[in-house]
Amino acid sequence: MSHIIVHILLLLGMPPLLLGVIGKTKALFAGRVGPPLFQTYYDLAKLFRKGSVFSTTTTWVFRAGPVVGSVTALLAGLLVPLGSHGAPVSFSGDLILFAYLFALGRFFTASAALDTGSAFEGMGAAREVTFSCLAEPALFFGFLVLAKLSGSLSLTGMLDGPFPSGWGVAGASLVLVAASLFIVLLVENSRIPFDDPNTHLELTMIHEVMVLDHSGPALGMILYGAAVKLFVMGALLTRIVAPFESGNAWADWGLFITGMLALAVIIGVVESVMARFRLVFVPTFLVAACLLSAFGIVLLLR
Amino acid sequence: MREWLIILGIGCHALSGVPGLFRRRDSDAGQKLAVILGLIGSALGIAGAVGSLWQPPIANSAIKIDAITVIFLLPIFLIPALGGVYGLTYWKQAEHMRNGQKLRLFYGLVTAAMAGVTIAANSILFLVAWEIMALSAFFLITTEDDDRTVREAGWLYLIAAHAATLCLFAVFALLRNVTGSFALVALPDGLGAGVATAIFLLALIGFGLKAGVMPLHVWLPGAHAMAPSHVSALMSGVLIKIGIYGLVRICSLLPHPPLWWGGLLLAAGATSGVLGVAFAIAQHDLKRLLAYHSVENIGIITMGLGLAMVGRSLHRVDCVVLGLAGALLHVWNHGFFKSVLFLSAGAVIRATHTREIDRLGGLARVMPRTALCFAIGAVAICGLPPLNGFVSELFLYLGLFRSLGIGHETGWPGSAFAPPALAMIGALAVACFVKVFGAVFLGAARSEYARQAHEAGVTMVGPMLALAGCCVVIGLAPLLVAPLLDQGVYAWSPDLAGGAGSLATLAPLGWISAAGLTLIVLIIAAGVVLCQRVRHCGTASSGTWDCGYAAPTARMQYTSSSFAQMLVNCFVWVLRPRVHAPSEQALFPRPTQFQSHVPDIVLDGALRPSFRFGTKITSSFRFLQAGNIHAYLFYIVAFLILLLLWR
Amino acid sequence: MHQLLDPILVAVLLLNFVALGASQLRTVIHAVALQGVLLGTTIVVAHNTVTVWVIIMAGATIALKGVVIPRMLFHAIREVVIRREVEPIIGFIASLLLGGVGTALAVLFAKTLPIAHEHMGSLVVPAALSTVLTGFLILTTRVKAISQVVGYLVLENGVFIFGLLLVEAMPFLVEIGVLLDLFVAIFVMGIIVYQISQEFSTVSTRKLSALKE
Amino acid sequence: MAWLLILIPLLAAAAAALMPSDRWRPWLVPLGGLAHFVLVGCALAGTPVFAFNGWLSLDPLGKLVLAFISVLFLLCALYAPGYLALRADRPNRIFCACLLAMLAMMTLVTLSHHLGLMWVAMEATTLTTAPLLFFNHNPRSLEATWKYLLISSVGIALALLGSFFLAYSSLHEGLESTLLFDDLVKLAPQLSRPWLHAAFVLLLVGYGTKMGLAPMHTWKPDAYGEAPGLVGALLAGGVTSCAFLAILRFFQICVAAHEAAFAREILIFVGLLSMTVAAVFMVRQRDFKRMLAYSSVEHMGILVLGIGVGGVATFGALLHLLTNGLTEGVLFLSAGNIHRAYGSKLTDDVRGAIRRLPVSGALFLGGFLAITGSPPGGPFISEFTILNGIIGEGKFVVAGLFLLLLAVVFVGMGATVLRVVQGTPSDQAAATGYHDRPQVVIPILVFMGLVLMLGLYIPTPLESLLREAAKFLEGGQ
Repeated sequence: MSHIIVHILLLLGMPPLLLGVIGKTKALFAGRVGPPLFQTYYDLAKLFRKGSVFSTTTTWVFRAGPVVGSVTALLAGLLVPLGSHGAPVSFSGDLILFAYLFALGRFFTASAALDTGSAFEGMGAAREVTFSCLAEPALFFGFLVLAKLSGSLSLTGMLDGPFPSGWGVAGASLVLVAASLFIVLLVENSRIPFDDPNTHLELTMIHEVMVLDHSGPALGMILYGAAVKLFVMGALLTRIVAPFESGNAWADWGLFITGMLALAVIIGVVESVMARFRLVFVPTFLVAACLLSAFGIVLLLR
Repeated sequence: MREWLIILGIGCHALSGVPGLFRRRDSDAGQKLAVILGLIGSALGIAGAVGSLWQPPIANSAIKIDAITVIFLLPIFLIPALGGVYGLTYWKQAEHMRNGQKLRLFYGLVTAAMAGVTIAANSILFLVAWEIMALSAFFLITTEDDDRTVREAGWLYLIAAHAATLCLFAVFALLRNVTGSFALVALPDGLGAGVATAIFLLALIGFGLKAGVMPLHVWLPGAHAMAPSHVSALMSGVLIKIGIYGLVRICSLLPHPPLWWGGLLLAAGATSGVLGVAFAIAQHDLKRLLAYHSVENIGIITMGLGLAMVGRSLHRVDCVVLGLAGALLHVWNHGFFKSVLFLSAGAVIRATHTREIDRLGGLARVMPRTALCFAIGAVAICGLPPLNGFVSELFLYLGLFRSLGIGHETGWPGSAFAPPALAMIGALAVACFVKVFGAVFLGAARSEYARQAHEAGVTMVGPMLALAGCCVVIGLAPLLVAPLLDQGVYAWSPDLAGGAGSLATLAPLGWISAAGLTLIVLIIAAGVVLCQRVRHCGTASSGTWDCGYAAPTARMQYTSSSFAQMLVNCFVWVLRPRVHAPSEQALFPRPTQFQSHVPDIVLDGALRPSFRFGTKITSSFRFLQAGNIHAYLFYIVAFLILLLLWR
Repeated sequence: MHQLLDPILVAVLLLNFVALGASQLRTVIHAVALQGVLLGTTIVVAHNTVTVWVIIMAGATIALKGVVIPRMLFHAIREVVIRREVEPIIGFIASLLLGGVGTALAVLFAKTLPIAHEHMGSLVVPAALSTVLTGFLILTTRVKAISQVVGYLVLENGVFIFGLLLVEAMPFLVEIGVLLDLFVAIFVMGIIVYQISQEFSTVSTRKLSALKE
Repeated sequence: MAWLLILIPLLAAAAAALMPSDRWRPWLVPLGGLAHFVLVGCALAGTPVFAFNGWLSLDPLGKLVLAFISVLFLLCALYAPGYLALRADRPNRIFCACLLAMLAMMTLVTLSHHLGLMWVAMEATTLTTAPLLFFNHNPRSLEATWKYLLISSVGIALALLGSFFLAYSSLHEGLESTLLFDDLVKLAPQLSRPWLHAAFVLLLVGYGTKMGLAPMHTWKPDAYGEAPGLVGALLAGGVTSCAFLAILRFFQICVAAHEAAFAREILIFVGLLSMTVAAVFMVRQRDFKRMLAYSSVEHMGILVLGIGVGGVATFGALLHLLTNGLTEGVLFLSAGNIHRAYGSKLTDDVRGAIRRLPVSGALFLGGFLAITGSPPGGPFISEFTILNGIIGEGKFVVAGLFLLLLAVVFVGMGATVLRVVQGTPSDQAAATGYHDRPQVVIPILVFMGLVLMLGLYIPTPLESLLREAAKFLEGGQ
């Protein structure tokens, strides 16, 4: 029970920290001091206190976007195991719910963007849904590998128990899947080299341009939801790449947090050393990610 | 007793359009009577079908009612009746004096014939009902036969329908040759592989043509687009499922399917699904777009059936149960959400007089109820939780994962491509419906028509809401339908009955409900929180901030074509869009136009050219009949000599 | 079989060539009329016992094929005042050559068919077949409608010759019926030819190709 | 009885020829048809039909065809007065007399068991129908009549030669030479093979010309295209059935002579060829009456194909004889009405028939759907039975071709029919002033009713008659 509470607390509390760590890493690389680690928390607190401006063209869909986006991310967080600790909610087939919750969030955030009637936001929405079309098969090929390895159809079952031995059995497949999932993670969370959240040219943005018209608490929710999404997918990837267990349940929490922070640093490093790809090349990379994980399952099933 | 209820229901539907024929053309009485008869017929039929649920199946020489029949009968009775109510306003007799009577006559007939197909126990009855259904649908599609494009769509449909019928002739003739009777009974075990394969493939083509499995879908987009919307809803929601019914039925009769049958169905389903939705994304016409989504969903259903066949070949009960249950449930689900979508599309078309997505926009504010229904349908068709589409797709995913040998010793690696394909279908569907929902209902109106639209009346919104309600109920409480699906699976594969495999043990039905309810509760809670915060902090209203551009107009919004462009480019190898792009080089370019159009690859790429070629070939024989009597007499001599030399 | 039969049949065959080679329509009709008369006499020759019925049949055949029908054809020519030449699609030489080839083929084909003992060595089957072929040749290579009627007549004569083998089996009534049909057919054809000449001011069938694909 | 069956129509024909009033004369046609119908009813009910030393007698095959012809004629005859009233400008003395004489001759064909007599009757049907084709008295109908007359006569002449060959095949073996059908069947096993083969080929080509099998069908589009719809229906349903009956008689002798394999091979070939030719010419057909003619060619092909295949298909072919004839009745008569209403039979001019003539247009469309084998029309059952027979005999290639050709025919025919039926009629179409009157619509409705009835339910007496005929044909005497 206490582990479940920790799970929920981490899920609710930790995501903004990851953004801070990424920002700090990038600042370090750039030789700047950068914003504080907890900057995102400050931003959120401020946004939830600010007034909002709504466009005259918008409807209830515009407001539903942030709500559904953050709720689905949180719900998905309940399905994913954090480190060696199983998820609070786990059943056969929850991995599909996991993927589809994000799709639901995407449906509403993209619709909300279109609700403004702005060409820029439409552009962003189009890119968001287009790229996830290609990311989704990569994710599922990865799931296939994990499910085949573990013989389980729930996220907890897949990543739990016999999992560390998986590296011994099918290391090659797992490397491919991990690489592919990392690409998916970067795309889905709008990170460089696929998207640059900090650019000031709207024409080239994906996620950020979708939320141009949101303000105040709604924008806060979007920001928070995005952080949760990064946290949840990061947890998945960390568990695959670093399935370490200390033997002590509480020490495992520590390991998990360390792992997540490390992931954030890695993302920060990637963002620092790479330039953003041209938009037209993004699909190519996603297809490559698909092929990576497809190759993973082929290796496993051959 | 129960079978008589069903037959009575069928009779009511069949005759529902007849009284109207004897009324004056401008009188609505006939229409009201038809709707009432349809409702009565549906009530009777549903009562009979539900009454059959817990009873042993009926099987005599003429009719057969088992769980599969019941599963198909319920939407057959429900959706057309609701569509009829919708038609009261949508296709008011007084507004359509020319074709209203014809429409209702065949509307009733098609409903009755569909039900007839599902209860037919012998091939003659099956074929008769089948063809009445096919022909009535033809007359429904060509309701407005003054329009050339409508006639062309109808003609294409008729060709496809007849080709399907001829394939079925062959199927049933082969079946009769094997079993020695016209009854649709399971084939003997010692059947030759060649005959069984021929039956299977012919059935796949014949029923696939009706169902619209890619590449046999050619008739579907045009026909759905040209028919009145409640007819489109009926066709897409129910009629094409009769093709699935036939395929399901024939598959259940064939003993010991080889693995590649299931593989073929899976591959056909995946192709149909991915390409169907890819073509949908590229469409500009609201109803054509929805029609291509039917191709996609038929693909998903076919995948389910393929999975069940793979399961049978592998002797994997769990795959059979999950695959067939998923397919059957998706038959329902697609029936519900696609009907909602077509009906709301009809409401939009009636309000705006255009099917062009890029001329619409901003309708959510003037037609909020329609927009809500469309949104529910859209979320459901994308297979998203907490609605019904998610449930059936979840079954399929579970079965597909299991068929690989996960959690079991025997497996078949051949189905590994299927789950990612299904995932891709889902993601593409999301992209497509964001595009439609956004372009039609959100943003600002792009044309005068869209600006002046009005919300549809009660008779139109009511049926939509009812169907949307079905989507929600199935999505939140799949336990309700699980026993029926189990029965269907047992009826399909009787050797499974009593075996260890029920949906409740194989799929997390309770968790689905729990997750769905949690999701809804959380969304409401978060929504309330957001609204409170917003209200608390104060709001302001202004125009959309367009990155600094001061004078945006509605025409500057991202159009659906622009929205789809990137995805179209991803699929350019199959979509082959025809683009007429402006090439303005001068310093002060004049106004110009950009056009893009995606032809159907099978129809425009293969079928039409081959038809033209065939016509050319046949025309080149015309010289044989050139009016010259000497030549004619010569044929006689020549043929006589040929036959004399025969031996 | 009477020995007289074969010489008559040879004459009939020669008349076929006349019909094929003659350039004057009048000559052709005369040839066919003569053929008819010869065929009438064959009936008497072919029967072993000459009865009243046989005489009547022979008389009827001669009257019809030798007199009435040719007169009808002459009448038609006079009525429509046509140019009296035969218009062949292929030349006369080619017609004759084809006729020769046809006769040879007929003889060859007749050889492949087993002949009853009493008809061994008789010319009946080859003559019948070659006359039928000649009829076809005239039908397919002559432009004028009236020539085609003549061709039909020759064709019928060929069939008639074969009938000689069956004189015993053929009931009188049927023979009369066949003759009657022939007569009516030629009569109706004559009417049509007349109508054609009225409508198109020609009896060339070249004009008669409006109905086509 | 046999004499009555032939004489009554002949007397009616004579009466029609003598009757002075153009107005009342047409009513003699249905009267004669009705009398004939009643007599046929008696004959079927059991009154023995036997005359002339067995030259005339009624076997199951004859019964089937006779009954069918009687029904067909009666319905067409009921249509005739209404039609002729529309054509009051044309004298109808010859027309009515020839119609009735044709009935008499068709009856004679079905009754005659003597090959020579049958030939005479068959040629007589040609001669009686020629004036019917020429009813319109215009250059086109003249041309059609000429072609019909000449080609049919030539074909029939070949059939006579074939009959002689057959007779000779018995004489040659030292048997008593005979043209009596029953004797030939008895003697069949001893007949001379080469003569028998040659005879069958000649007869098939000869009577096939009359029946309209490709490539001897060339007169058909011209004749059917130019004849009044009524005559087209009688030709396509009645005369062709008679010719088919003649071919069946000779086929029966082949079966009795254990030469069925030879005959079947040729019949299947001819059948498929006819279907192919019809399909090829139906594509892009602009003249809807010519299209019907090709449809008839196709169905003649199906008939001989069914007989050629044998087994269940024999039953199917015999049933198809009825269903096809009745459906052709629907098509020709309704096409005739449409032709009247528009003054044209080209699809360029004829549009929106279902709006211009709701009943005739709908019947034309319904007839099209039925004739292409759509359930629940009668041809569906018969074609499906034939297909079952083909597959039952293991001839899968033939089955594939059969279905393929049916599909091509559907596409070819459907394009033309839909162009006629759908759309908006031009103003010029309304100018003819014709509209559907009960006299010219009710007979078609009855036809359609019969077609649908046969599709859904075959009355027991008919079924047993069909079975009897099929058994009789296959040598089960």
